[in-house]
Amino acid sequence: MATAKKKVVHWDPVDIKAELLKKYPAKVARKRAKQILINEAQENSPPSEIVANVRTIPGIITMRGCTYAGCKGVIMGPTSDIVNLVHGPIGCSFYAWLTRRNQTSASGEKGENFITYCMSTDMQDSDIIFGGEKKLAAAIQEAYDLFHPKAIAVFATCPVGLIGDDIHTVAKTMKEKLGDCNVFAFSCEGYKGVSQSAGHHIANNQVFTHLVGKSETVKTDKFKINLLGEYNIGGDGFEIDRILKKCGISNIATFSGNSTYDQFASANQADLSCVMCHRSINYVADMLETKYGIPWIKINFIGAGATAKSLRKIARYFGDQELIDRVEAVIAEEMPDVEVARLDVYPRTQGKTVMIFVGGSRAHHYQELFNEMGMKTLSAGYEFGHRDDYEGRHVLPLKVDSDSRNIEEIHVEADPNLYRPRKTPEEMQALEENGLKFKEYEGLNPDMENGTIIIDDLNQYEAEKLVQMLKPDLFCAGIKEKYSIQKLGVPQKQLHSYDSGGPYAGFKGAVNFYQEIDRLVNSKVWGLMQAPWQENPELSATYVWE
Amino acid sequence: MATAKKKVVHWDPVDIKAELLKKYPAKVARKRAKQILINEAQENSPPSEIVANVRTIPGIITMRGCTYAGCKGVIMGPTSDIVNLVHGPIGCSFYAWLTRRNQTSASGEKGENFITYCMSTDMQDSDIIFGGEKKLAAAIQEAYDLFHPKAIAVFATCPVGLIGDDIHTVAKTMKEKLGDCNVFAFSCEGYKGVSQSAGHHIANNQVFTHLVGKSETVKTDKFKINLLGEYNIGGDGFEIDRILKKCGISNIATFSGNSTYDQFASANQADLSCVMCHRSINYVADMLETKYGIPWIKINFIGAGATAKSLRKIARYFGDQELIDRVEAVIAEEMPDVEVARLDVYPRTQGKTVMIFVGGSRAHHYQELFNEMGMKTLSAGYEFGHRDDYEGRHVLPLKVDSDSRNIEEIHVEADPNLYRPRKTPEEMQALEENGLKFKEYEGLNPDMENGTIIIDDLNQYEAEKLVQMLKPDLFCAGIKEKYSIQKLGVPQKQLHSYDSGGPYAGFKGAVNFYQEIDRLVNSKVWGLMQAPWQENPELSATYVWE
Amino acid sequence: MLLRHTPKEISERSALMINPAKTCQPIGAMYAALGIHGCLPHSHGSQGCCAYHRSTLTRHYKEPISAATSSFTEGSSVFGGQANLLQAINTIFTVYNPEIIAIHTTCLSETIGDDLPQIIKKSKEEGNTPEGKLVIGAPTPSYVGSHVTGFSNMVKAMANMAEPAARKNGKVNIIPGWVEPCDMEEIKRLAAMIGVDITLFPDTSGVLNGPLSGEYTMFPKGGTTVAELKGCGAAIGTLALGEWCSADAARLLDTKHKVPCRVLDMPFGLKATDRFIDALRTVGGTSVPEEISHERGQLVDMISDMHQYFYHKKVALVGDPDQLIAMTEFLVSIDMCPIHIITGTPGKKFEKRIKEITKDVPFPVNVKAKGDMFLLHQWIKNEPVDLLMGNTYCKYIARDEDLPLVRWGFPILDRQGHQYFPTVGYKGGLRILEKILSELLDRTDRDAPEEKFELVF
Amino acid sequence: MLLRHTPKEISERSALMINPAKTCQPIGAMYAALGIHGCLPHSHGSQGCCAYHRSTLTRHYKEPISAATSSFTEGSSVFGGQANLLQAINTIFTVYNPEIIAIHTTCLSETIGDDLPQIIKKSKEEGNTPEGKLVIGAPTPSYVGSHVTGFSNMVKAMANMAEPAARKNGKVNIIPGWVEPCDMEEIKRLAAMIGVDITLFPDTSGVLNGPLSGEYTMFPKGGTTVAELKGCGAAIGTLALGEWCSADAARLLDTKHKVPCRVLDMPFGLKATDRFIDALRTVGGTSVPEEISHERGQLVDMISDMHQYFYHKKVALVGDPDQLIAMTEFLVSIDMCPIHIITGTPGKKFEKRIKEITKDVPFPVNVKAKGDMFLLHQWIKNEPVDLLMGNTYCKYIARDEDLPLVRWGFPILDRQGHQYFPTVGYKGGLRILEKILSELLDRTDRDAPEEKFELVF
Repeated sequence: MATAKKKVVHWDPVDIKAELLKKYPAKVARKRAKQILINEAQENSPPSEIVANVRTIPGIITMRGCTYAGCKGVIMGPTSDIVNLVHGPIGCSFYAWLTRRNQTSASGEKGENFITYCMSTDMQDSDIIFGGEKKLAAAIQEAYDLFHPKAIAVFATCPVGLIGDDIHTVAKTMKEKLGDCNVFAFSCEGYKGVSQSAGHHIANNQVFTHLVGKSETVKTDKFKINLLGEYNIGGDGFEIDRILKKCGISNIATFSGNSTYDQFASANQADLSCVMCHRSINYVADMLETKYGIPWIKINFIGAGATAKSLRKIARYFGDQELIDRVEAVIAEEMPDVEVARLDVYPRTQGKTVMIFVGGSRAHHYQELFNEMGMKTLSAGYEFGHRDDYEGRHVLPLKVDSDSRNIEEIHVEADPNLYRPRKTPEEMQALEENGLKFKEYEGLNPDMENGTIIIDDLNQYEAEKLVQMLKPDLFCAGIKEKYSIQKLGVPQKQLHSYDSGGPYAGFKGAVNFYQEIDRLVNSKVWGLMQAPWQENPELSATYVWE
Repeated sequence: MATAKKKVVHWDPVDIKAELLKKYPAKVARKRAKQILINEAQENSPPSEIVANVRTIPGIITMRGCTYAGCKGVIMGPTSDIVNLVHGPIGCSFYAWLTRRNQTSASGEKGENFITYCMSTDMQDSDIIFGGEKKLAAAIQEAYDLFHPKAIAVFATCPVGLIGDDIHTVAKTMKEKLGDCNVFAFSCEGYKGVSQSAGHHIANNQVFTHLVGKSETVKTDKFKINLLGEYNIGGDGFEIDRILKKCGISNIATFSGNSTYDQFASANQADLSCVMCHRSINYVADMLETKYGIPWIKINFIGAGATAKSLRKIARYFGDQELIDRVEAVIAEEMPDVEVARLDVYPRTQGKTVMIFVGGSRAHHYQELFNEMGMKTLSAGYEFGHRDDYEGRHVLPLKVDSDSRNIEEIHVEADPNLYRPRKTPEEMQALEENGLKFKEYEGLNPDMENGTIIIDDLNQYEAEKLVQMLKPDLFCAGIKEKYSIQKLGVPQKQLHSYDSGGPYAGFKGAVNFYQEIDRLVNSKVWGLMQAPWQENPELSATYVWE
Repeated sequence: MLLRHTPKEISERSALMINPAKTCQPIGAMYAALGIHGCLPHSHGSQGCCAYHRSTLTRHYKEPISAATSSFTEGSSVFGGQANLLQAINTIFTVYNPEIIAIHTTCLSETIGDDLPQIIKKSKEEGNTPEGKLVIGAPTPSYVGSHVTGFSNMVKAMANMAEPAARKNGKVNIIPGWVEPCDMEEIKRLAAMIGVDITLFPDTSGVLNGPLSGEYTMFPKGGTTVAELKGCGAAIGTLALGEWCSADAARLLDTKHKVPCRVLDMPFGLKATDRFIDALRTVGGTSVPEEISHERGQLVDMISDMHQYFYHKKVALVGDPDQLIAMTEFLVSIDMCPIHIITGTPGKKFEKRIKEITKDVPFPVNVKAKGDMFLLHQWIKNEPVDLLMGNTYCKYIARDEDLPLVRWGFPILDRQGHQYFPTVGYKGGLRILEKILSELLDRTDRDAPEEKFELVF
Repeated sequence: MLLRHTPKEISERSALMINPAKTCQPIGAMYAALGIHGCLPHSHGSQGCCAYHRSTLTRHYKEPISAATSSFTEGSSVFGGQANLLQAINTIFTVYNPEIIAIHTTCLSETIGDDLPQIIKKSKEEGNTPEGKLVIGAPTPSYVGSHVTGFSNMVKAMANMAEPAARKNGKVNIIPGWVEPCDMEEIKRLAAMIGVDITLFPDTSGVLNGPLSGEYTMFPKGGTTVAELKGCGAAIGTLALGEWCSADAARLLDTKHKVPCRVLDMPFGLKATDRFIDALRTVGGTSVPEEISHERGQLVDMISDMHQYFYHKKVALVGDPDQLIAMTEFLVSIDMCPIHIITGTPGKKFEKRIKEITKDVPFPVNVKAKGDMFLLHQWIKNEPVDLLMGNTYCKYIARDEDLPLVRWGFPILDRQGHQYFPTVGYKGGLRILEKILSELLDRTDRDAPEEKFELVF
């Protein structure tokens, strides 16, 4: 195995940081220095500050994508019964065509599932010159005539904003014209913001504005929650729903894994919002509380322990003894298999090291699983996180800069008819005092060891340096990073959209993950990289014949 | 197309014969000269005599196989519910494993089908030295214990005869021991006779001795026939049975395509034997008549016309008006589709030429189909035919030579209880006078044009010469000949066991055959054999740029 | 059903494209640029473009794809992307130190109207571009043509690197078009066997089918060198393989440097390879070695051996124009029947050429440029086929319609082999036939009733 | 069910072989003899042997297989086959005029006890064998060993043609064993790249993968020439690939001509190819060129890229000892789990070697020499697998048990490609992986519930 051969290396984090910055032009180095943090024990206050959610330096080979990717790809992509229509040249729609492994089971009442369709207005130069509104309207009509969907979502790509197509008016007009189809649009041009993150925000706003609260059907279940920021990659959501169902908790709306129109539309009827991916969805959580009075808590179903903890939090919130007992029973029933799997791989995984550079929350969540396997996270960071994802929400509000300024903040207030506080202030306080924190997220940093290196918006160059210096046993990032890392003889696991496998959430997911990581860090292939004549090139004087 | 380019060649048959013999050593040439016949118009009597069923010259690359192949491979191979056990080294059994395309539908009452199994005693040197009888007995026991078949047939390969294993006694002993399993053996060592033909004869004898007449069940259908010498290659037998059934004729026993134990055992109950492949099965036909009084006629279901003719012969034999009408109705119903297919290909096939060197009857039968397509047979011959297959049964009996002498002729006489003439001598005579010939086969020669070349036991060398001289559009032989012919740019069709496709018998078979031959002689590939630089090698002074 | 909403009835669509058979220009430009040795492709637009192109190429090749981006923000979109590009060039040369940067534009920068040549010039003047380093650019507006157009535009930009030549160097330029790394390798092998000294560009062999050895280098050994590209003007001629992919570059060399050219079909299948080989030996004034005739003969041999399985089988094809033209001709030459042929790339010439190639096919033939897979699927529903050939997205149609699928074209995201085993040339033809056969015969084996289950094909 | 009578319960069989995983010696001898240039193989036995061997080889290669027979009759079986053989030799040289006739015996002539060397000698004396022409013979009793033994015996007879050499000629003998024509070509390509001058025997490349050009020649260009074989004694050493196929010939050269030898595994898969390449460069005193390391790295790369699909997949294998040993090692090296391994060829050494290779496989492993496919099928019924690898006869098991099948070994009667695309060496390894993957992933695609149907693998 590669690990067997591996020489142990001792690097001082300070030297590592210096090494990472050494080659940069001065200006770049100064900027990056603020985004590379050597984690300190939290007692010495003030905890060190990291710069995040800022522009990537042009020319840097970044891991980041664009606003369109965050809006269409991440948030709206996983919905099954809404027709997603991309207004722009063909590329943006093509690249987002089934390329994320968010699974859908066509659970809409008519079994609609448009996930396999890639729809675009395929803008041509004439549209750029004369405007594309007519073509957009025609495309919406054609989509309606072919599919008769409940809703059509329109997404703007870069040129649309520049040429001034008013997609919202087109959407509004078509909605009225069609009558039985909700048409709405997203101004998620790729150049907005500094990463996918802006796209999440834009998606949050429009979904909240055009979908939430639009359902007539009344949800009557006893323990109703929304699951926010879960995208059913590799079937994570299926596993979570399995567990919730087993506990008697009704997840009436997932934002947005395997979601349906009706789920979004009913979200306002939940009694609790549970936030998985804090970065991509906390806006909706806040708005749901402000407008409808639904409190939210941060939960995490990545990791068996974390899953148990999250279930207990939900039960505690509802405070129903039967539910609390049910949850304990489920945990007691599920954990043994998890432990068997964990103990099987543990001897082969413990002591191994990992680096994680993904998402706005995943780089944090997955450390739970690695801890369970006895693997240490040497370095981590987000691709599109904000300061609060690192340092915790106490740093909010963050100061607005020239990029974030352009991302619309919609103003929401309590709904005159529908606002209904789920708990009295007293109840809330009691729960808080019992350790159930609302609207709280402590961020990544506190959970990482002293001296580990936290890096925001890591890039190709720094990733290579890090791996060469620290020689981790595993590196977690995205598809673009996969093979440059593996060329170095270090296995890479994709943790945005898993390269393969899953689910990794919940109890069964934990088992899958243990086995997948065991496979990766113990694969024979890393021991095959050298040919015999490379290992000892000198020619033995005479060949040893029989 | 190759044919397009083909220069027309005019060869005098006499020169062709000379050319074929030229290269041979004198002794060989003398022998081969007697097996190469220039066909003469039948008026000049005596019709010329051909030497057939004689030894192949050692060293000649012959198309022929061995006695084992004729017995196990051809005759017994197609039976579905009899376990065929080969006593000998592994090879003989391995090579006969599913390599002929005789299809079986597992029609035995318990749905047995052993066709996919290859069973052998896998003789080792110790068996050769100390004898293999014990091992054979043990193998029979193991086969019985595993499969509990109705019957087990044992086949001897070369060494068995030499080392003197008495397989018949072993079979007899085991039959008695097992009680409910008929065990019998075939002394079909490969060195016997001069070709597969000896194997057919040996198989005929043993099947007649050990199987025919052994059935208790009484066949009560009205018009019962045996179909002799049909092996269901590519499903030919399925198509023939479809037609017979449609006509109301019951084929109670096929020898031996898709046959079952019970069919063989009931053959004595038929009222007419219809002989397809005269060469391989006429022995059984004769014995059925001698012992049970069942007359036999030669029929042929290869070719739509021949099929109609054969059906009419059968109907005429039974002399039942209803049957006669039914047969006419069936012909009237089937022929239109055949005609449509024939007229579709005709413009593309007529005038094309073919050579056929297969079997003991097929080289004759398939000329029917080629005639229907307007294709002329330039040359033909048998691989293992006898003089009567060429010249007709009037040449019988043939003088016995040192090779045929060793093939047992079993003596059969009328069965005291079961002999029952199906027709009175008067009826027979009346039918004869009406042109229904019994025990008659005119052979290949009369059906071939004047000046065509008839060659017995054609070999690799002569085949290549013939093709080069006469440049036929199609050559029909077996798998061993296929690619040497095709290398010459002439398509080859396998007509022993079809290389692919079928059925080619009956009405639907004719349609298949028309289309297959159309494909072969008109394939674009024969026009692709030359590269441009081979067609004009000289370099044009300057390349023509745009 | 995976594509459960696709109706059999075909309705006219004027504005909506569904399940495209093309993507946008920049990815083609990026792929082409990777065929220059020591080149870092650069996407002048938003981060997303670059991310998407890298991801798609990575999934297709299972190899690292390095490319930089101008990371446009709202600001740059308003004030223009010059500042970003200048900084990008500086950052790239400082941090990654490539030989050359190949910039392509995007719908964004094209809509804004950034002047690439001027910015590249400015960068040089400002010393942003170090001595001896090169920056080239190609306009690749996503709202014109397709990924094929973008490829062609970048190849043209490479041809544009050619320098005036006093005298010919006896070499022949070969522009292979959008084929796989192994195909480019195969073209070089064939040329070497014929004894013609060539410059192949682009050449992604060695770049996108690299080894795993424990080392990572952003700029592997492969690729056409800058020096070779500069020398293209001295060639005695250019063979451009594929009208859509390669003709523009060839014609530029003709006009600019009087290097005569000939546009041939891509060498897929027997006849197209024949024409390529024959052209090469004629241009080079050499003769075709026995080994090549031998390889050719092997291909003809397999066609004849397996002809009964190809004969009159109906095929639906989707892909890019140059590839489709050659493949359709190949299928027709082995008596298969391509009856539905779609490309997403525009071009009436395409439809004309296909109609010509398929004129003797005994069934009605549907062909469309600027079509999409939604239409192809509808065609198939109306007139079923025996085989489907196209990129990985075809697997959804194949599963719904229960069709054998030969993966062919771009992108192939779910199988391996395309980066290692050529489909051009005669050996490539053998591989194509092997794949077609294994799909058809697997199906025969699957569907055969037991009595017709065959041991020998 | 095609094999409906095969029970799950396994019962001891001492006398009955069912669905063999071997055939008899002569066919191996015939295949080996076709690897000599200008050679006509001759079967000294009944017509049927020759007919059967030619048919089987023809179906496997879709090529003409020429071979003659002594056409034994009952008479010759009683009085011995000398007369037939003498006449045969005369006929063959007169009519077909080969350079050399390679005779192998059969169970018949062996049981009779015909003395081959004596008859060959007599033929020469009687002028039956023209000047400058050669006749060699190999004893291949069908009731000993298997087709592999027969191959080895004929290869040994080739080695026996070596003539005493005054001085070494600097060449290395490579005995490839029973591999495909393209594999032999590949071994020559690798040796040439390493710069070692070799004599490869037998060499069926160019003989059994010939072109279709409108001409037929019974003796194509390919094959090891008689001169080369005579020169084997002057080699500096012999690398024998495969204990069962090649060791005897190598050791004969050692004893007879003091040509030292080393028996290696057949170069299937990464490690066996490593050992072969390393041996070759060491023997030749050369160094391994970058291209080969590159090919190697590509193979390692694909293993790492697709590892998740190989990992812990259970495989059943049937074939010949040398091939199985190398393939089993390859599968284990990519973390697959070969759990049922059968050869029909005898040899306890085989079972020992396989057990050693599979000792760390996390499942119980069944291995048997002198086994048959009936037993393999029963093993599978008792412990199912994810993949089956073996010759065409495996398709009956594959269909009954609904298993993915990679066709590999001899004979392959129902698919194309084996004669053209090597499976030895690193490129061969890539091909093997491609085939395994496409079988496994086709199955995944077929069985995936709609929500888990994947675009990317």
